[in-house]
Amino acid sequence: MSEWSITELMAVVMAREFRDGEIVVMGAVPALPMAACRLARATHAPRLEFIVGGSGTVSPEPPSLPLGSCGGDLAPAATTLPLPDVVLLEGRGDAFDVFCAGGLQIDAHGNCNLICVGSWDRPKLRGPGTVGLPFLPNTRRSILYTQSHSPRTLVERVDFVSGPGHPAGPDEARPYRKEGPSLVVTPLATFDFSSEGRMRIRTVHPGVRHDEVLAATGFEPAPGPEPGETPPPTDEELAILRSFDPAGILRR
Amino acid sequence: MSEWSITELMAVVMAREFRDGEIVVMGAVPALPMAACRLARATHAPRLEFIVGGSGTVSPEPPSLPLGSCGGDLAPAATTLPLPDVVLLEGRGDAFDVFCAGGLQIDAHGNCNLICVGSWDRPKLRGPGTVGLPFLPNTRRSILYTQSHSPRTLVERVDFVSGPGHPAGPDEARPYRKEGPSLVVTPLATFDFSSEGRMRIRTVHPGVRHDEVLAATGFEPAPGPEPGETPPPTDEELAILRSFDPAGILRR
Amino acid sequence: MRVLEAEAAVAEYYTPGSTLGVGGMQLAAAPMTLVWEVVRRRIPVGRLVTSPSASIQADLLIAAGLVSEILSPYVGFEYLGLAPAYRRAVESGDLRVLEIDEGSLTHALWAGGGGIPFVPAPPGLDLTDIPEVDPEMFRRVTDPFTGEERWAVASLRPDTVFLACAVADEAGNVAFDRFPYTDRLMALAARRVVVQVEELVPAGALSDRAPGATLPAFLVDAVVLAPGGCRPTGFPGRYAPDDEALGAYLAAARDPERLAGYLAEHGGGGER
Amino acid sequence: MRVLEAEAAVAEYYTPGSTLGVGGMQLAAAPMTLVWEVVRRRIPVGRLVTSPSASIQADLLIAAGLVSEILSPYVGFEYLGLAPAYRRAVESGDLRVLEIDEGSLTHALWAGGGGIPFVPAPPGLDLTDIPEVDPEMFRRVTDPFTGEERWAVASLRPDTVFLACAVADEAGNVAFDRFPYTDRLMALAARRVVVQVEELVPAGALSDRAPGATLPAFLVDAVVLAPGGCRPTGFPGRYAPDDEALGAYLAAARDPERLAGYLAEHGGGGER
Repeated sequence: MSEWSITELMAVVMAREFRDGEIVVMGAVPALPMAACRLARATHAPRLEFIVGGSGTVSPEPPSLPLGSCGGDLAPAATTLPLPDVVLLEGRGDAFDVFCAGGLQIDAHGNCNLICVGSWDRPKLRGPGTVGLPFLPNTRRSILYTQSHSPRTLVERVDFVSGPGHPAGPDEARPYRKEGPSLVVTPLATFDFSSEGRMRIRTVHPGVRHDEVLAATGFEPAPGPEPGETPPPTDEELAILRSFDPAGILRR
Repeated sequence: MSEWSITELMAVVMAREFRDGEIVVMGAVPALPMAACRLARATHAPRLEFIVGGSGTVSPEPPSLPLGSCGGDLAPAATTLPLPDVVLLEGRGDAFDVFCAGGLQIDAHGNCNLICVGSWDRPKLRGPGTVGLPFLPNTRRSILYTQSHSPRTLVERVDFVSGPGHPAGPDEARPYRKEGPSLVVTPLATFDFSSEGRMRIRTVHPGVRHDEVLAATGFEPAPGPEPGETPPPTDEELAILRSFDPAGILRR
Repeated sequence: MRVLEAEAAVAEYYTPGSTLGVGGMQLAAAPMTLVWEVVRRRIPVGRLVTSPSASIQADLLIAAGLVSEILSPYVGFEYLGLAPAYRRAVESGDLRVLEIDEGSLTHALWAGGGGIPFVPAPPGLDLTDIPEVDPEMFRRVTDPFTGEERWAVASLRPDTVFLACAVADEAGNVAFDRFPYTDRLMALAARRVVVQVEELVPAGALSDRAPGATLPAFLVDAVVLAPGGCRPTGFPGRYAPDDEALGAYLAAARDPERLAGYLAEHGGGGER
Repeated sequence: MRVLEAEAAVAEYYTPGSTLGVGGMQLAAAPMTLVWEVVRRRIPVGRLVTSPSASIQADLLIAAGLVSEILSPYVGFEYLGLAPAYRRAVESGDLRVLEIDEGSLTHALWAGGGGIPFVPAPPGLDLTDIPEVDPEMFRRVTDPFTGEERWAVASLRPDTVFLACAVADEAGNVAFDRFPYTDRLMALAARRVVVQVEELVPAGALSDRAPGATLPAFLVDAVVLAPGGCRPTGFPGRYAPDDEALGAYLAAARDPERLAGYLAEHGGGGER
């Protein structure tokens, strides 16, 4: 087994989650979800398509993973949508299947927050702003990820809902009856959601202990099946991943 | 003085009416207003621009006047707007200066009707539909024209307002405080509007008698200054006009 | 996206009686191959939605007696005159008209593409008689910022739209060559999109096209190869409208006795 | 349209204290030549409106202490981290934030371009805390077709927008080369448009561009020739973001004591 970085593991986990034919949208800093999409296309999901941030490019295959989401290194792509059309279609509710997103905070119900830590009018930390996260419930489902797994990032309740997750509690209907967040990927573990829409540990990454995950998580995960170990990247997955990441963006 | 057709005269009259720098929009069957715009550009209004119907082409200069408003003979133009943008900007109210339009009926206050003659639910004549005429009050002013000057076309009150003109009567504010219809050009005469927004004869075309105009007009024009004769095309105007009408569309 | 024959594409992606949108502006880019397929198979159209200015793609469906109601800002033949079947059907009361203007239709399609339920009308419409006669598309709304009342137009999502585009690549991306008209917008609003194209090119061949000049394959359900398939309308940059053939249609459509013969003759096989 | 120097274009077409829109997405196509002109002359900006994702074109104006309030879905430096001046100004209460998301901003600009007073929000926004904290941009509206209440976003017309485009021809038409982002839409909504370009070409040279890839001259008030003028952001197809220069800005902006020196050094003359 080759050595791999945590980010490579995260990309592999996300790639396995995509289904063939899905249309995926992603925002800023797209290297990780884009790598996951390309890996999925190269393996089990050849008809998956992905739209990269403000560029509007559809399934671009640049020689190296891009750092940014709007640069010239994303062109040419087979087609490109003008950004206002991407935004429009995000509201339509049946144009896109998966939204890949994250946040300064992600809470136990999969709500995301890119706006602020603390109160909105006098924040302890002002985030960049929510961009397209309010559209999260409009794709069939979403996959959340964060490079920072800590009690400050994974919280019981976000200080500001800027990207809606599952409604709290079993009685409310899920928003628009779509699936909502289906997976959360961190450097320590993966999570899915209970029938009540609360995050629970699905797998723990190789070399990480279950109690480390709990200690780094700012809420009590819902009970669920005994978490297994996240299956590490296969040599084939790693070879494919690195074929479009010659600069090693995912290994930094 | 060369011989000229009535349509050529109409084009010359409209051309003289345009001011330099104006942005003109026109719809279906654009040969006449387009000829007028090109003549204006070639004479006193070099910075005038015009947008041709559904093509969205801006000031195209094809070797021959087009019959239709959406065809390939309108390309290339220096730039082209996608039709949804033209439509959007028509609502903005300050993007375009002059709307060139007509109708099955045009009434004494410059209202246009492209929908129906008779009642709407059981029309005697169903017209094609109103297309963009509701935007007439949104350009700074409009120039109306018709190839048919008869009591059926020029009526006291349109059966259906599909393109708004001046409000009837002196007390109402003019819509959106823009100028509204400023000129009506027919095969017999030109009209402008009284301060109360009622059409009045401005000039009578060469060879046409004043009482012929009145007999062909389905309403009593507002009193005004004694109408003069429409100044006929000069040789220079005619030469320019024919330089982009080698097929003689305006002479049919 | 799949490349299909017209018959299969229409059968698979247009549900009889549902709302059908047809692209093409005036006498350009009418998707006649697909429209003839509907005529040939006598598929009823519940509601026909057109671009801001339709011609034979609407009039032919009406002439064939297939359309129950129409939402269109214009059906006519531009420099060739009025639309005979449309005129007759409306004047006789056989065709229900949802009156709409170009602006409201365009904005309604935009809203349909974005999950936006309605759009307040820009100035102009309020001074016409249009919204009063079409309570299905127009209602009064109160502007929550100013308290003013104004007209709103309902959003629009055709169940299926038929478009004619210049080119498709083998992956199913399509490109518009010159004028996108409102055809591209109609595709964003539609639930299903069937595109007839003049030409198929290899995958990747459209990668130099500008963003607003293409539709990605995931917005297109089926592509039908139909060179010349917009005739008798034209396709900008490829062929002009065939005024003689249009005249032949108009003559037939004006005379109900000749119409059946025209439909039988022209609807018998491949596109005209 | 006129070709002007940056100084004249800004002086003539931006009224101090009015609403300024700045184009460019993330680390691409920020109109820095025009923004530096505002910084250099210390022109106050009443309200700053950005594209859905701004970086240094917003943070620099805030760092210079020129901005009273901001309407923006995102100010940050993407893979380089948060926006230091924006963060500090909001956390200290010095900068008023009109909270908005990408969808609402885009639709508000669309509405501004069309004389449409507001747009009902698509699903999603109603499940966030955003509209509650921004009563200036968001109000509740009753859908006249369903009777349902939902959020509406007010339309938006920046008094002036600054954009960076690839090319202008001598007649003042401009073209976007690769990605129009929301820059093109912002121009439709603006009252005045100033465009800095990488290159000037002869009149007529843009006639082969697709409709959605250009702006006609009559929508552009002034063109400023500024090759390399988006630096330290990139211009797609011409140059990449300069991460080192961006890092130098970020280091200065994080430290108020170093900031004055940075502004003096970089604001002294032509664009960086």
